[in-house]
Amino acid sequence: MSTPVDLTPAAESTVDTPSRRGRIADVAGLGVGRAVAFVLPALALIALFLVFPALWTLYIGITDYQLTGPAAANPQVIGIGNFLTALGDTLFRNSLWLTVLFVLGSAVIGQNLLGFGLAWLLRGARPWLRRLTESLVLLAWILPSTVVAFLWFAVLDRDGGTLNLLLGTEGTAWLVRYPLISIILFNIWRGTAFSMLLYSSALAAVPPSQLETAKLVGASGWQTVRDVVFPHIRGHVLTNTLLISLWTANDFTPFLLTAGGPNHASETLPVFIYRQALEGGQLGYASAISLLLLVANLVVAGLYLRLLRRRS
Amino acid sequence: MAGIDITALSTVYPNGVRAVDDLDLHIADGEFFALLGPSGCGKTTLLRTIAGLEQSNAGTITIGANEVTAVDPGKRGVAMVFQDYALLPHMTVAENIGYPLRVRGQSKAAQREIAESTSAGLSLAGLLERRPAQLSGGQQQRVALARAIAMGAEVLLLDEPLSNLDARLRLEARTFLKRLQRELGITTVFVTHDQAEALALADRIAVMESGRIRQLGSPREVFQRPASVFVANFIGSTPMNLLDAVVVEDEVEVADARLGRPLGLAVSDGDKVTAGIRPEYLRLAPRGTAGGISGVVSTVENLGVSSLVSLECAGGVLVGVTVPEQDEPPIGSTVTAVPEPGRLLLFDAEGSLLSPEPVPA
Amino acid sequence: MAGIDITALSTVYPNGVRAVDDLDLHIADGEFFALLGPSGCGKTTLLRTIAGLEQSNAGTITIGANEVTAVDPGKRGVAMVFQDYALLPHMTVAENIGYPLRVRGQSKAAQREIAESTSAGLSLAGLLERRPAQLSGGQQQRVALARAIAMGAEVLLLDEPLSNLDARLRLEARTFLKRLQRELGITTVFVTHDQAEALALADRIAVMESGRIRQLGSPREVFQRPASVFVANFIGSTPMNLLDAVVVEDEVEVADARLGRPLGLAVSDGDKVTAGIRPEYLRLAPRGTAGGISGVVSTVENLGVSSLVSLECAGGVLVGVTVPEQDEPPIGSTVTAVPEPGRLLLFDAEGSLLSPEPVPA
Amino acid sequence: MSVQYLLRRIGFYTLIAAVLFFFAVPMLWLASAPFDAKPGLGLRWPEWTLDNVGKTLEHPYALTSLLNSLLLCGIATIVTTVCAALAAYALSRVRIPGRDLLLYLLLLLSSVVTGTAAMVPIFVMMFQLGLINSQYGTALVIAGGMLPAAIFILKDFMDSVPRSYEESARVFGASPGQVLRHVVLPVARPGIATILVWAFVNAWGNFLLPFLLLREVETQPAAVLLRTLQDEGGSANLTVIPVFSLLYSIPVVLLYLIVSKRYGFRFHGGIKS
Amino acid sequence: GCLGSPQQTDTARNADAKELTLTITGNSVVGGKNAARAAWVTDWVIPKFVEAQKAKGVTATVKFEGSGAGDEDYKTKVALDLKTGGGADVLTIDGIWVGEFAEAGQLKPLDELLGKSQVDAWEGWAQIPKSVQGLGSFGDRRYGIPDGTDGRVLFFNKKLFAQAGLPSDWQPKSWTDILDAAAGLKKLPGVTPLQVNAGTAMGEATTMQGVLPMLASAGKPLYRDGKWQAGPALGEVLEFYAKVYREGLGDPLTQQEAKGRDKSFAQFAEGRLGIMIESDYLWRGVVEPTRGVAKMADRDQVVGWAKIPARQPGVGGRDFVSMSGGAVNVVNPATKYPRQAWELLQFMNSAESIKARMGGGAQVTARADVNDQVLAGDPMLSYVAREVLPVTQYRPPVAGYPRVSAALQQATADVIAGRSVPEALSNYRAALSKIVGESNVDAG
Ligand SMILES: Nc1ncnc2c1ncn2[C@@H]1O[C@H](COP(=O)(O)OP(=O)(O)OP(=O)(O)O)[C@@H](O)[C@H]1O
Ligand SMILES: Nc1ncnc2c1ncn2[C@@H]1O[C@H](COP(=O)(O)OP(=O)(O)OP(=O)(O)O)[C@@H](O)[C@H]1O
Ligand SMILES: [Mg+2]
Ligand SMILES: [Mg+2]
Repeated sequence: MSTPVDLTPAAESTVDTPSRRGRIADVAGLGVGRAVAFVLPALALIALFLVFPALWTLYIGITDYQLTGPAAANPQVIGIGNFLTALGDTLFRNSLWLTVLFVLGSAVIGQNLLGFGLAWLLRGARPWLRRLTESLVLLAWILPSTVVAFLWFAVLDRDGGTLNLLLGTEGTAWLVRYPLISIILFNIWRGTAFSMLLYSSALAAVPPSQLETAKLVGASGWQTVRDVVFPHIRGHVLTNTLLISLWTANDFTPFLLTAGGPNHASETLPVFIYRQALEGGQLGYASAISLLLLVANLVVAGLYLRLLRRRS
Repeated sequence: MAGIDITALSTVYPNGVRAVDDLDLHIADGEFFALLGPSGCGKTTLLRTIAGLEQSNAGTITIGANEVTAVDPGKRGVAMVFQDYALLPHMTVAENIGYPLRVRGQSKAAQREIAESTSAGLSLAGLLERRPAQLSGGQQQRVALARAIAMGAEVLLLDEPLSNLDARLRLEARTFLKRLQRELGITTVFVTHDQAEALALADRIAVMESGRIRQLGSPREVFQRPASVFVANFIGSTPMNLLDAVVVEDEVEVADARLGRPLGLAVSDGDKVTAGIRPEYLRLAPRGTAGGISGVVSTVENLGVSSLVSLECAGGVLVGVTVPEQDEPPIGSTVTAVPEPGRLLLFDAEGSLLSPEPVPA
Repeated sequence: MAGIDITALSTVYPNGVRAVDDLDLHIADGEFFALLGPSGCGKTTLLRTIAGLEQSNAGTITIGANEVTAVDPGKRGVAMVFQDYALLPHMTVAENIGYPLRVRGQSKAAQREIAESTSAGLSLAGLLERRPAQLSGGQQQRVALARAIAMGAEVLLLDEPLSNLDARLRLEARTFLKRLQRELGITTVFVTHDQAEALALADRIAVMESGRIRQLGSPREVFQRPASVFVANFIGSTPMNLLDAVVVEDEVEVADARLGRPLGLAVSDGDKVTAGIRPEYLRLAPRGTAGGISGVVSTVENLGVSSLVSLECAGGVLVGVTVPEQDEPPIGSTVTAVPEPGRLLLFDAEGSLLSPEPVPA
Repeated sequence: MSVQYLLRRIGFYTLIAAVLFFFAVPMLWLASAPFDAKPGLGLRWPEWTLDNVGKTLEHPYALTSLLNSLLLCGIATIVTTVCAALAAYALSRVRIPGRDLLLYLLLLLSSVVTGTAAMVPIFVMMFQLGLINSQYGTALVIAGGMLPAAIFILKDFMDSVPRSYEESARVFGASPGQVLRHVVLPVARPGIATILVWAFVNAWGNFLLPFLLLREVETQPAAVLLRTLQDEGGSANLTVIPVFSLLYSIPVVLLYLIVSKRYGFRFHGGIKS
Repeated sequence: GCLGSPQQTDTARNADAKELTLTITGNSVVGGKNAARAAWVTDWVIPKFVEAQKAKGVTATVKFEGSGAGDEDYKTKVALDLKTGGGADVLTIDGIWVGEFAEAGQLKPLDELLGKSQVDAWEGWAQIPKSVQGLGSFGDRRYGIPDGTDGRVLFFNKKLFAQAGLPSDWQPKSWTDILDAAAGLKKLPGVTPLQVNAGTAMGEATTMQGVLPMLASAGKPLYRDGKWQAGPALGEVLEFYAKVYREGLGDPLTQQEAKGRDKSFAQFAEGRLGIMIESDYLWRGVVEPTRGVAKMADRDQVVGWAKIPARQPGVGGRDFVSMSGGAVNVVNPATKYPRQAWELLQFMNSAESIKARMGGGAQVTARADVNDQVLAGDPMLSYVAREVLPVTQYRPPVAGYPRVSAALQQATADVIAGRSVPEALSNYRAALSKIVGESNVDAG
């Protein structure tokens, strides 16, 4: 090399070249370039069809934008006005509270416990029984929500509903008398599959020897779950609770059953947003509530993280 | 402390596998007993049936004075150490050791006390606040032992307690375990597929195959007079040479060679038998020595103070010979291996040992 | 076929662990080379760095004539067998073996052919259509070997290939592996933490600790003259006795006894040293024999043809002695152990071997 | 067998029976109403007939909407699964600080976008992109909303694929693409299959986006049709709805059955804590 | 900006195009909601119009984009279309939305869009009564052509009436008459005497078939001169609700169920509901013996009807009241072919076309000339045209209405849920002043 600036071969033989490490930092030998290329399609779709409209939605949340009427022609930025309105809006507070109850009752407690219970019970069950149960539970999960709404009408209907037939409580309008409990039960029915599947694979990761040790020292079922199982599946509990809480908090299916009624008694936030946006045309307000819902989800996620990660 | 009595025990898995098959066994009080056998022979199942973790289909188990066949695992008075130790990863060593007391609702102080007293004898004193993940394999094993001891059980069951340790630790833990059992005097049943472990540790060994016991005896008995080809094959840190042979008068013909055979057996000339001789009981002699097998040295494996020499004999028969380090023959040379007197065993066509008289120890 | 040259190699993990630390090593063409050491000493890392799966931070690796330090793993001409074999679960045995050819875009027929030809020598012929999950551990290991061989590489890297097998299979696989390597003549680097495996298989052994090589030599050299207390402790199927000693003229004082010591060492009277003697090199003699250590027999472990006797000597020092089966002393009796001449080693305070002259083999 | 053991068995079967009952009872409607001469919203023993099936098949859009659904959801599902698998793989193998947090934030944003409040931005954006009335465009929007959760779940799965598989393939000279095709995808197949079903199920039930973005009845999917299966006057059309519900459910159930039979259906997961 | 409105228009653009494409949309779809209307558009309007254009030497392609969704969903769709400047050229919308769209600038007055002379030239205006024209107007400007209307009456079941000893030619004169009849029906087992739609689950039906007719009956319009009613008249209406639903004259549960309205139709058809306020749609669409949702084979014998009385005769200057609504056809301001779209609009609303729309059935249309012909055979509908339309009123076509309507629904929901009337009323007032501003509330 007679060129004045001689860089190339020397760099290759230097004693310590951290850059070498950067070339393959992963087992797959992807390298940064390919890794980026792999992530890119997903990222592009997400950016275009998710992040962009989501941010736009959040922007709308600080305007008084409406679908029709004068404010549609000339929307004004009103800053935190919508949020202040929301805080003073009894219907919003009602919805928020209902959403909390709905998520707590149907997801955090209902789906979690039933899903775990099923996974736990089915561990040692005969294969056919296991398959049958899992298939039924899964079926409830994969059926389209519109269909599922019809199914539950048939269960809870006032005249001729299955529940009334079974209990002999002719004429009880469950959806009107116990709207929240009804949609909670409904959502447990609908969503338990995910928890069950997740916990099934989680339980498979608990070393059987630890379970048996508990048995040998005479631990009860509850002691076993507390001392042996839970510490192992803590991460799964977290993932599961996060996901199902998020999905439940954003679930619109209750609307198909109760339309938020009677008298807002089952109007969870997504239903509230729907009614504000579509029935009231109040898009600015609805967007602001969406943001609040997002923040609430974030807070709840943070809470779970704290609760479940504390001891480790 | 208590002995264990097992009569006509069968354990069948739902898929139809008879993992324990009509088995009778008595284990004496305070004995260190090994269950040895190849993978899948039912060792673990037998141990778990004793512990109550598997339900037996027939037969009875008695521990001490109590029949426990249908008793819950937690109430049989047995403690068990699993192959992976099954330490609870989120508890400290002290909490792990005290866990049996916690389950019984005893106070934190009592838990702590048992942890301290038990761990002292197991050189775990300084480790009580650590978590299992911060311990070496050998330490984990000792914690598991301490927890089992803390249970105050009459019988200790160990399922391959050494197999998760690395080679070096395994040797140390072996000696340690042997001493501990001696000191506690607790009846101990110990599962392994490593014959060296079983020989080194046990007072008595049961060699299992397909859910049945094939031989029951002291390590010496099992090593020197394996009851069958199967046991012979299984015992010994270098595999026993098992060679097709034909009885010819007072000798047997093996791979073109004639070897002196044990007498007083129910065999006659021309019978096809299997001649068994351990590599350790063969001596290298100059080429062509009578009463020996000649062959070409094909590989030499260093065993430390000795080496395992593989001879390729007539008809491609491979014969292993253990030689002291200084006597290693060069690869490719031809040598003759001569059995030590009285060490050759004959097995009949079904593989059962043919010698009626015990060889003096 | 090709040798491997490693100079000044360092591999540092992102968390700062120097798993391989400025290491030089030459492995000859066709050699069967073992990397031996305790867990975490960097064996796997060194092997993976040779394979190109870890990127080195400094130093060079040359395989045959090519410097490969920065070459992709697939282009280094090395084949590797992983500890878990890494057989692809969704492919049959034949597909697994033919996989290296598939990667290179060769025809299905060629893949099939190599699978058949390679598997024949490894007694896998009947298993070609099975999936890995339907094979025993030993069979899986052989499939992994077949796949590595099918690659036609110049260097074969094995990461604890035997550690997933059970004790009996491990012994068989050992002999098998040794013969295979002899036949193929392929340069082979073999990682293990089991000294017995390394001794039995390797032409040369590198004993590693903390990313560095502590001793490099033939199995015999390493066994007989460990370069340090660390190596001494690590090698041998029964642990070497390592006893605190004080130099007294031509002898050393150990646990109230005086033993003859190697001469010509740079030590003087009163120096504190460590005396090392393998249990195999101690003989039992009548109580009180001069030049021996006396102690009470505390445990006896059966090793097959021999037994390991633990003596509890003065000051609680434990000394292991290997005795032939017929010479086993009763537990509780007092006996004296005498070293064979020339077998006692001395290590200085840092643990390095003190003998300058090699003992004749 | 002790008494306790028997009691425990009895308890177990009672519990399982109760659960089975709970999950099975609502589905009875789907088995009876489609074949009832007078289907109602409640459950009853049907007056068996196949007339409703005929009427449903006569409905001008019943079958086309199912085909539309297949197209729309097929695209959305494939896009989601492929993109998510690639991204999850890369994210699982290449360390990017804060990736879990990022994924979770995206997950939260996805809930905004799938809600009703975002319809104006999405509509206006799609209008500007000229994608109104495009089934492909709509499929992409649906895919965009599902991707974060899909990546989130799949990444956990990819994390559990032993790395030695990939390493051995690399030693044999496989390129990253080959590693992906030969090793990662087949090994992660159960997870991918699960996501496939999950994505399909989600897309299959999506009403709002296709309703807003697809203006011609001929292109609208079954989810939209089922919501608009009303008679002349706007009340639920109970001759058609039950049968159509059944038809509408069959593809997802079939897909699930096929996938779970071939590849297994399971989740991994657990944020490493 | 990103929330902005559509572009400017030019009344005569593309007026002489020889090739054109037009799209019609409406909340109707073949095989679904308003199927007959959808069929009429595709099978009659489009071919005939294309033919007529061809005669003029113009190649027209006309498409129909049907929809069969909930009204709110459809409205959202239309709003998004109009906002982005896309969508169909001719739209059929609910008359009540005209004001909102107009205020948002999403619809333009016909004059502005097409030129006043063009608009005034249409023969049809003469046939549409002024009051009905109001349905398509906002701020005294015409935005579209109404194509039909309806009227609300009290339907009742003559069989049940007979059983309860009530006359089959019942015509209440006051609220007391209604309540008395209901009290009579209450004695029949398994029969709900009266339904006046209430609650939030019924949505707009509560306002249209409940609060608004009753408010009119109490003598006050909901909206007058920019002020919204929140005074004692509304209190009286709520009292009426309280009486009906707390004294067992009505079934509060049905009012709260998501599908309560459908259920009440079924109950009426099955003879389990005595009296209900409904649009004539009940007659021609629900209990119609051949095509109805809840067919009543003996409809003509059993179903009776009566005008809704004022609270007391003469209250608010009337003896009887009703509410009406209806669809309006409008031209999308962003259309490429305003002139031709207008032609299509006129064509759709020609007498011949509307008659074709009726098919065999009957419906109250916007055109008097058509009504005279098609309603003759139907006693109920001609009763509506004759007796009800003259006294009917329309909802205020202003942007605030939907939210006010929701607040009214809420007030009734409060009452049937057990709140006191004054409390429900004051809640309503508070909600109202939030929506329209304190100064626009008429609490007097
Ligand atoms: N849970 C089970 N269900 C069905 N069959 C089983 C089960 N566990 C073990 N088996 C079968 O029972 C037989 C005995 O198994 P067991 O585990 O007792 O063998 P083992 O001697 O402990 O073997 P290893 O040395 O491999 O641990 C084997 O054939 C095994 O396949
Ligand atoms: N991926 C990694 N990141 C960070 N540190 C690592 C990684 N892999 C190994 N190490 C560390 O590097 C050192 C050497 O590890 P290595 O796996 O090479 O040891 P080893 O000799 O193969 O041990 P073993 O016998 O347990 O397999 C250890 O201290 C280990 O903790
Ligand atoms: Mg076992
Ligand atoms: Mg390693």
